Amino acid sequence: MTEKQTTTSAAFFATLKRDLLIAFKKKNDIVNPFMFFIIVVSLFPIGISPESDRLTEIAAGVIWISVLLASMLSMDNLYRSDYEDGSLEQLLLSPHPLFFLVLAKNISHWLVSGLPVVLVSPLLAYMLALPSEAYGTLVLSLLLGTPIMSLLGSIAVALTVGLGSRGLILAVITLPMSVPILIFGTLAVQSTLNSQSPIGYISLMLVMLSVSVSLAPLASAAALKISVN
Amino acid sequence: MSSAAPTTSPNSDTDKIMLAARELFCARDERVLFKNLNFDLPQGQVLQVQGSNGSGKTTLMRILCGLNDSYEGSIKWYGQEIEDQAASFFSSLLYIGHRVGVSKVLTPVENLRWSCSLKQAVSDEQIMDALKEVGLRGFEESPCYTLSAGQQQRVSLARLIISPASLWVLDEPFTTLDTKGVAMLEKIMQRQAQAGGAVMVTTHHSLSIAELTILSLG
Amino acid sequence: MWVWFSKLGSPKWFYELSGKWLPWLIAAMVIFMTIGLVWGLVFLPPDYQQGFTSRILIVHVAVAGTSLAFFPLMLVAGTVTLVWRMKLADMVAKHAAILGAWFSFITLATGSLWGSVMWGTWWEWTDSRLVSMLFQLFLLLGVISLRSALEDSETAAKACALLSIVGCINVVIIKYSVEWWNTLHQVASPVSLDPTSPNGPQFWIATLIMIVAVYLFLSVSLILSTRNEILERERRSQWVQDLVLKN
Amino acid sequence: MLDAIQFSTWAEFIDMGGYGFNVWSVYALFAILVAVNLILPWRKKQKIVRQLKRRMTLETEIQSEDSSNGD
Repeated sequence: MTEKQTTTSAAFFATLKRDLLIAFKKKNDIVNPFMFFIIVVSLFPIGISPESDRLTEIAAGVIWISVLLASMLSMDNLYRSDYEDGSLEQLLLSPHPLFFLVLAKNISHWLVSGLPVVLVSPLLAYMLALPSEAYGTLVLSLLLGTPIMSLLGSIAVALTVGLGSRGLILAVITLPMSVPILIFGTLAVQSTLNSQSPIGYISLMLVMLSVSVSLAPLASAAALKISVN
Repeated sequence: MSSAAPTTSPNSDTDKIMLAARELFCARDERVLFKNLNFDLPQGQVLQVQGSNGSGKTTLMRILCGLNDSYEGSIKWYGQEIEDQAASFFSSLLYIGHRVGVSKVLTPVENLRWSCSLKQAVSDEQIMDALKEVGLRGFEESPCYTLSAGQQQRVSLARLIISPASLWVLDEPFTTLDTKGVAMLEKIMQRQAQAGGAVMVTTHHSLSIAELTILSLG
Repeated sequence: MWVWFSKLGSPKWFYELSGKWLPWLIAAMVIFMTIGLVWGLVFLPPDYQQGFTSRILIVHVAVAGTSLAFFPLMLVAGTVTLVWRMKLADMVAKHAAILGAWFSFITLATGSLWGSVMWGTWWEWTDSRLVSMLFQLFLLLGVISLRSALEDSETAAKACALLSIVGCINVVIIKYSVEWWNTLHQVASPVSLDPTSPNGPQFWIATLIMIVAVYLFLSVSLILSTRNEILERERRSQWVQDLVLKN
Repeated sequence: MLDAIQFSTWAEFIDMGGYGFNVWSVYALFAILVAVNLILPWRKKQKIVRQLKRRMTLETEIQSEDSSNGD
C-alpha cells in the first residue's frame, strides 16, 4: 500500500514539474495572461473616467473581472498541446488516480498564470485609486478566487479539448460559472472599504475553494476521458 | 465489416492467456467496425493486427487500452475484468499511439522522465541508456521540436526499453522509422516476447518475428 | 426492475408508449391552457395593488416556475447518460436544453414586461430572480453550443451530460449568491413590489391551472422532439422503416 | 358566469386598464413559445418521414437494379 502511495505522489510531482518546465520554456504562457490583465485594467480609466472618485468605486470590480478574463483566456492551453502530442493519452493510462494528476496540472497552471496576476494586483489597485486599506483583502480574495477559476475552467477546457476551433465557446461555458466568485470577491473588498470585516466572505470563498479542489478535478478527469474517447 | 476468426497459436497449451477478447462489437456513427471479434493474447506472443484503412485497427487498440469505451463484449486481463484490477492492468500496459506522447518543447530526457514516472520510478541512467539504444545519442538535451518525426518516434520507443510493462500496445509504430529503426523495433519486440511479455501491434509491414500471430480485421 | 429499466432505455419502447400517451397529454394541455388563458384574460378581477397587470403574472409565474425544472431534469438525464449510458436520456437532455433556453428567455421577457409597469424599468439588477434566470439562460446556451460544437454524437452526449451536472450545481450556487448579493445592495431599490404579492385566491387558482398547463405543454413538446430524435438516430433500424412504410 | 367577465366593451378588453401593451405582449410571447415549440417538432417529424421514405424507395430501386443486372 505504501509503495503505491509514494508512486502516486511521485507521479503528482513529476506532472507538476513537467508542466512548470513547459511553461517556463514557452514563456508566453506566463507573460501573456499577465500582460493581458494589465492592459485590460488600464483601458478602464480611459473608457470611463480619470477621476479618482469614480475609479475607486469600480476598482474592485474592474480588477476582478479582468482577472476572470485573463484566467479564462490562459486556460485554453491547459490540455491543448498535451492532447495534440498524445501526452494526454499517456496521462489517462497512468495507474494512478487521475484526480491527482489533473490536480497537479491545475496547480501548475495556477502558479504560472494565476499567481503573477494576483501579485501585481496591488499595483493596479493603486492605479485605480483603490484605498490602500483594501489591498490586503483584494489580494487575499484573489488568492482564493483565482484557483477556483482555474479548477472550474479546467472542466470546460477538458470538455472542449477535442474541438478543432473553439472560438468563444470556452468563455460561454466558463464565465457564467464565475458569478459566485465574482460576487464574494468584490463584496469582500467592498466591505473592507466600508470598514466592515471581510472575514465572512473570505471564509465563504475558502469553503468554495475546498469544495472545488475536492470535486472539480474529478469532473475534469471525467471530461478528459470523454474528450479523448 | 466481416468477423475475424480466433487466431490462437496451436501450441498455447501451457501459455498463460494475458488478454482475452470475446464477442467484441464496435460501431462508430452507425457504421459497424467489427463484430464477433474474438482473440486471445498469451504471454510470449506478438499479435499483429491487420486490416484495410478504416477497418477499426486504431479503435480496437484504443478499446483494449481503455481509452475508448464505446464497445460491447468482454475484455479480460488474466481472466478477470479490467475494472476490478485497473491499477495492476494500467501499470502493466504501455501504449504508443499515432500521437506518440512526446512534448515538442521538452528534451527527450525530460519527456521520458515524466512519461515513465507515470508508471514507475526511473533513474536518469536508465533514460540515457535507453536513448542510446534507440539511437538518439547526442540528442538527449535538444528540444524535441528540433528532432525529425522518426526521431520523436524513437523517443517514445525508448519507453519500451525502460518500462517493465508486460503488455505493449503499439499503433503503427513503424510509419516514421527508417530501415535501421524497423530492425531495432523488431528486435525489441522479439525480446519482449521472449521475456514472457506480449505485444499487440498494428502495421502493414510483414514482420520477421518468430512469435508472430496475425489477426485480420475486415 | 432491470427488465423495466432496460426497456425504458429502449427508444422503440418509448416511441410506442409515448405514441399512446400523446393524444391524452395534448387533450389535457388544450383543456388546461384554455381554462387558464380565458380565466386569466377575461374573468380574473383586477388585483387591488396591481390592477390588470396581475394578468401578466399568471403567465409569467407559470413559465418561470416551470423553467426551474429544466436543470434538475437535465441533471437526472445527465446522470443516467453517464452511469447507465442510456441513449434515450441523452435525446431528452438535448431537447430539454433547447426548450429550457426558450423558457428562460420568455421568463425574462415577460418578467420585464411586468417590471416595466410595476417597477418603472425593464431591467432591474436588484431583482435576484431576474438575474439568476439570466445566468441560467447563459448556462443553457453554453450546453447547447457545446453540443453543436462536438461532432461525434456519443462524445457530445457524455460531454453535455457532464456539463449539465456541473451547471445544475452552479445554478443553485448562483441563485443563492445572487440573492445574497442583492440583500446587500438595497440602497435604492425600486423593487418594493414582489411578483408573487397578489394574494386573492382566484389569482392563485388561475396560476395553478396555468402551471399545470405549462408543464403539460413542456412534456408534449419534449416528447415530440424526442420522438423525432429517435426516428433520426434509429433510421436504419427495421422498426423505424416499417413504421415509415405504414404511414 | 357572465357577471364575472371583467369587461363591458371590446375596447376595455384591449386596453386592460391602461396596460394593454404589456398584458397583450406577454400573452403574445406565451403564444409564440407554445406555437413554436409545438409546430417546429411537428413539421420536423413530417420532414424526417418524407426523407426516410425517399431514401427507402431509392434503396429498393438500387437493389432491384442490382439484382436485374446480376442475372
